[in-house]
Amino acid sequence: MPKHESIDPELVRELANLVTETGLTEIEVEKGDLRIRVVRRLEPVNVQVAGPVPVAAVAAPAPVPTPGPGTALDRGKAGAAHPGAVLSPMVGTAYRRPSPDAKLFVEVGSRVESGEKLLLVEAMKTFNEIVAPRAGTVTAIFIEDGQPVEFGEPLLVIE
Amino acid sequence: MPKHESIDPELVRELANLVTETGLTEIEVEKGDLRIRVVRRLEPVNVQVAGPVPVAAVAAPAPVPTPGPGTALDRGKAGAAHPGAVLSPMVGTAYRRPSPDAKLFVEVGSRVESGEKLLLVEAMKTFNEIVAPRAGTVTAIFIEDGQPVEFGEPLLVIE
Amino acid sequence: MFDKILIANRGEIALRILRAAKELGIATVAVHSTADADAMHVRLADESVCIGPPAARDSYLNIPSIIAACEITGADAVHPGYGFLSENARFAEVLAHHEIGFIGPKAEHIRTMGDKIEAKRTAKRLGIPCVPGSEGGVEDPDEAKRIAAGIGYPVLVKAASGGGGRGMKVARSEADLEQALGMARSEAKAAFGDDAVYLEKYLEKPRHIEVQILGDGRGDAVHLAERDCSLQRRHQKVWEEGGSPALNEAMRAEIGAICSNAMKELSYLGAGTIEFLYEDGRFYFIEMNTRIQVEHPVTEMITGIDLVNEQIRVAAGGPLSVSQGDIRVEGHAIECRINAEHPATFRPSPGLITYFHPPGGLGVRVDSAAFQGYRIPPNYDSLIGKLIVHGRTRNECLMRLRRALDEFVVDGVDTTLPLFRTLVRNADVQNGLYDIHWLEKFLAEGGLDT
Amino acid sequence: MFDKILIANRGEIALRILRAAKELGIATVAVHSTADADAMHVRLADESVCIGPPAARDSYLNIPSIIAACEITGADAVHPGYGFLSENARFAEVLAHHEIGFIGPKAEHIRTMGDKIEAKRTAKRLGIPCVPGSEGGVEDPDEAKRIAAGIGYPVLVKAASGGGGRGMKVARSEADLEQALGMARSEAKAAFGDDAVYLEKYLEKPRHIEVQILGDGRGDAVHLAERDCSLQRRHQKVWEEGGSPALNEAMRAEIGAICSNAMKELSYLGAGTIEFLYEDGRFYFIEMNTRIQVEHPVTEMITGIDLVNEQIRVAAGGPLSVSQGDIRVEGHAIECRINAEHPATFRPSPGLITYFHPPGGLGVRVDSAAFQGYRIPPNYDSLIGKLIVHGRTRNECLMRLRRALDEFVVDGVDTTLPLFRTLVRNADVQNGLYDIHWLEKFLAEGGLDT
Repeated sequence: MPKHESIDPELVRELANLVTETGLTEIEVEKGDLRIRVVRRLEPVNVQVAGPVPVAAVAAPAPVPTPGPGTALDRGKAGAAHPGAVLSPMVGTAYRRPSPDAKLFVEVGSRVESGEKLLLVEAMKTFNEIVAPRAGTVTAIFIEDGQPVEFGEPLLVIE
Repeated sequence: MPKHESIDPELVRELANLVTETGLTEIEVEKGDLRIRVVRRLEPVNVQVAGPVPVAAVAAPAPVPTPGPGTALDRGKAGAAHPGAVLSPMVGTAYRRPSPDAKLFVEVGSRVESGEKLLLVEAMKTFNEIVAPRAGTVTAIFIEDGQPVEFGEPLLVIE
Repeated sequence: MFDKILIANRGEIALRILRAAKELGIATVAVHSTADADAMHVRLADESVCIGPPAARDSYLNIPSIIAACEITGADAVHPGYGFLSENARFAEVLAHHEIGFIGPKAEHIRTMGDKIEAKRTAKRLGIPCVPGSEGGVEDPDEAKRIAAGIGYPVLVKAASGGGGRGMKVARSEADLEQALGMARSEAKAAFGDDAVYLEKYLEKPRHIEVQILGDGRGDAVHLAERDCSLQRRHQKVWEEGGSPALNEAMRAEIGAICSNAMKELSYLGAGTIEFLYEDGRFYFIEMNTRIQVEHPVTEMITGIDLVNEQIRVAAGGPLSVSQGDIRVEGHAIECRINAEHPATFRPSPGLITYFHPPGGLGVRVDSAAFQGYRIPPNYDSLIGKLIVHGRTRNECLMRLRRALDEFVVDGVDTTLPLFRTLVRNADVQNGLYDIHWLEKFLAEGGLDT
Repeated sequence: MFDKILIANRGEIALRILRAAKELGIATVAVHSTADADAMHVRLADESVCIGPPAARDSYLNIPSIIAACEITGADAVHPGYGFLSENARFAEVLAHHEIGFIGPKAEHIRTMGDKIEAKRTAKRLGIPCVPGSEGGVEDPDEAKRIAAGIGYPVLVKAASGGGGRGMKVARSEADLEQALGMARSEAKAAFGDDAVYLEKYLEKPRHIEVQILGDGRGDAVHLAERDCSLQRRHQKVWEEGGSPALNEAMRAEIGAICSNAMKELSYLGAGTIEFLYEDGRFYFIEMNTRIQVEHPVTEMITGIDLVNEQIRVAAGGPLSVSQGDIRVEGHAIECRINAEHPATFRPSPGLITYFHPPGGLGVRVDSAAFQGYRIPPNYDSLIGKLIVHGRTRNECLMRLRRALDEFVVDGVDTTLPLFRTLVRNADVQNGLYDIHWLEKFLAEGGLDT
């Protein structure tokens, strides 16, 4: 497994651009011990193939009001594509500070080191620390203090 | 570690064009230590539209034997495309001669004038004359004497 | 029993008949116009025969073509479905002449019930309640008062030569009657040159309730309870349910017995429906349909009896599979007619169905000849499927219908699904408080806009 | 009643639960792994929460994640479906600890019935018939003969320390017994260093028959007749029907009463199934499943009772909606499990469903979460839908099943539909003459090749 320093982000970006430019859904290149695969699920495909089902559910007046975090998935889809996104490793409630009175772990613009605390995600009264996977600058934060998060939902971006 | 220059974007573009041009969904090429795979997911909705229903009817063992003129439709579809085809104006039984002992109205190779009798189609004990819509030579006859025919089924070809 | 049935119809009813035949182990012949070559029932039939161009008069209504199709396939019976040739007495006679079975009533009963005056006369003779009125013309106000008192107010004064609402006046009480009589007579005189008028019971907010019957043609007959088809638009039924929210067990048994006794007396053969207007606890005969009806699955869902199966059995000379004592109404059923029409303007929407996903699960039945990739031809009616839902109670049925409607997906064409999603959530519908004018009023008042 | 149910499952059973909840007007939360983000029940639920990656241990079996999903959505009850956490007593306890309702039995009953020895002991105590045998080891041939005579031949001599068929001998008559005893003892000695053996009734061609029960947790319980699930492959049920072709009304009532009485004594809560082997008119307890089962629709079709609805009601503290006297078996039902597998090799066939058209019409129910455009993930079981058919008689049911199977279209993946099209035409199946070995024998003998 190559070290992460050896993967050229530029190459991935270029392939990503090629996916967009060519209208492909997937490109996989392999050379020597390097293998890169980029995939973009086309939204139009999703809409065509699978789309009709929710259309009905939406078109019909909802039999029961829909409160709560029903839109979590949408948030997730929006930010997940960002290469620097830090995703939630579990479902739970995200907190941006260690206690209600404490100050935020990080804010947009914070410079973080690899391993530095970013957030807590609480599930079943257990607080799980979410730490920075690499050094960088926090360029976006998608969640608010106390917000429910799904598995795989983007929490923030470190670039 | 190879740098990204070693992957030729032009090659990817060319493969993408090939995907489009050939109507394929996936191309994978491998040469030496280089392997490139490009994928485009088709939209199943548009692709699949009609056929599948009869698949089941055919794939399933028929619950009842299927005798009789079950294939009439297929015959019809086969010949209807011919520009010189004369189609049956009604469902019934086609006869190629005025009575069992008489000789055939026409045969392949017969030269016919417009309005000349070609066949009889019988329905409810009534014999309906099928006449040549134009002058020409009979180049094909699709039906046998006494054969059931559907509406629109090609009877013969005049060229 | 028949060996091979030719299905002289199209769409969902052709598929319905095909299913019943297959379940009886009977071979099937689908006849179709060129517009229906790719139809579901054509694909599933053992044999198919193209009988003509799209215009119904040249295909589905063309008797010689259908007889010829029987001859070339060796079909020994024809099921006419509904519409087309299903109530054509001559067709039944031609089939008999060719020694081909007709899966329907005797020709004489088709003819009798097809004639409005003769049908009403027969109904009266058989003890079926009709709209009460004066037997003939009424001239004298006192005579009119006496007759009206017998009928019960309100009464309608109608021109004997009338039509189109002219010469027609409602009297809501005896006080109104003399004036109504006078006005109707002078209007009638002016409009038709004839001042003869007669009296009839006036129904203000009737429901449409119909009784399903089955007869074996030899004097046995049963009723299978009623359907309430009051939700109509332009005299087209939209939503049908059984039992009627307006009837109780005793009323059901009473009108049912009247109908089954009448059919016994007639020695009626096959399935039929006796249609009534219903108001204030009383039934008034409208007409009898001598065929299977679009809404027959409602009855099948609450009785468990396969009506098309019964039609085939008795047409082949067999007995009914059930006696009146075996027939129990279990739970409640509602049918929604899904049309390929704009749900608000009702403009037909033929074309390609690009996605089709029917609902499933407990208590849900879909009778539809549609499928993804099916192109609805513009030549025929716009019914593309029926959603029929059963529940142990009317409330369970309504809740189930709601979730089934929400699961149903038809893309590519407009459908009336949104109309039903609105109706199932409407308080009047939920409470069963509707009459034959309710739906048109609801639509006129913009019920779909909210 | 609950306000919001979290469905801790996937596939067709998740959709089944969602439908029941919607019909009760209860809001729904779908939890799902990343592999199931596009699933039908996720689309139809009021809310959805992604709880983990595809591996079930990290998502559908991950208790903290599911509790967290309840917490963030405010769900006040969890329905576990079947499989996954449905028979996990600790899960039921954790939910109770968090004051979240568990739509299933009491934890103690899950635990008891989850332990084979304890389950059998409890069954015996409750008067449920078990496989008869010697209570402990048997040494003396004369004692063995006495016990065997009580059990009835054939008997199985089994090593007390045994397993894998070693130290196991069948004695078909008293004449065989002494030799079988000796051989089993020496085999057992050689294999396990322990020559202790015991006797048990040997069943040669048993059927698998199970009784559906429902309890309110406070001492009321009913049975809903039986299902015959003898058609199995590798202990997986393939075709289930009710009632069993082997039972009559009296036998049904007798075993049903034994089961419902046992459940009353236990104060059992919710739905459960007591599974038996059945041979020569006698029942032998195998195990009890303390959950809803895949084949529950068979029972729903013949009784008209919505089992998931009942589960929800009683879990919320309500009474059963029916008493034993209300429950009538009407007609016959058969379920076919449609798997995405090659119909002959049974190799799983995940992938994209490119066309999906379920059958419809009278007596046909489809419980499926599949749809055109659905990609079957390779991570879970291969069940993509259940076709359940009802008829007034077993024969009508078989004919209807035949035509429904012929209408069902699933393209893009292999399915077991062709297997069922063969089975429904097989004489043994039509005659109900099969036991738990029949299907494997049929397949081994190339039954699908003909």
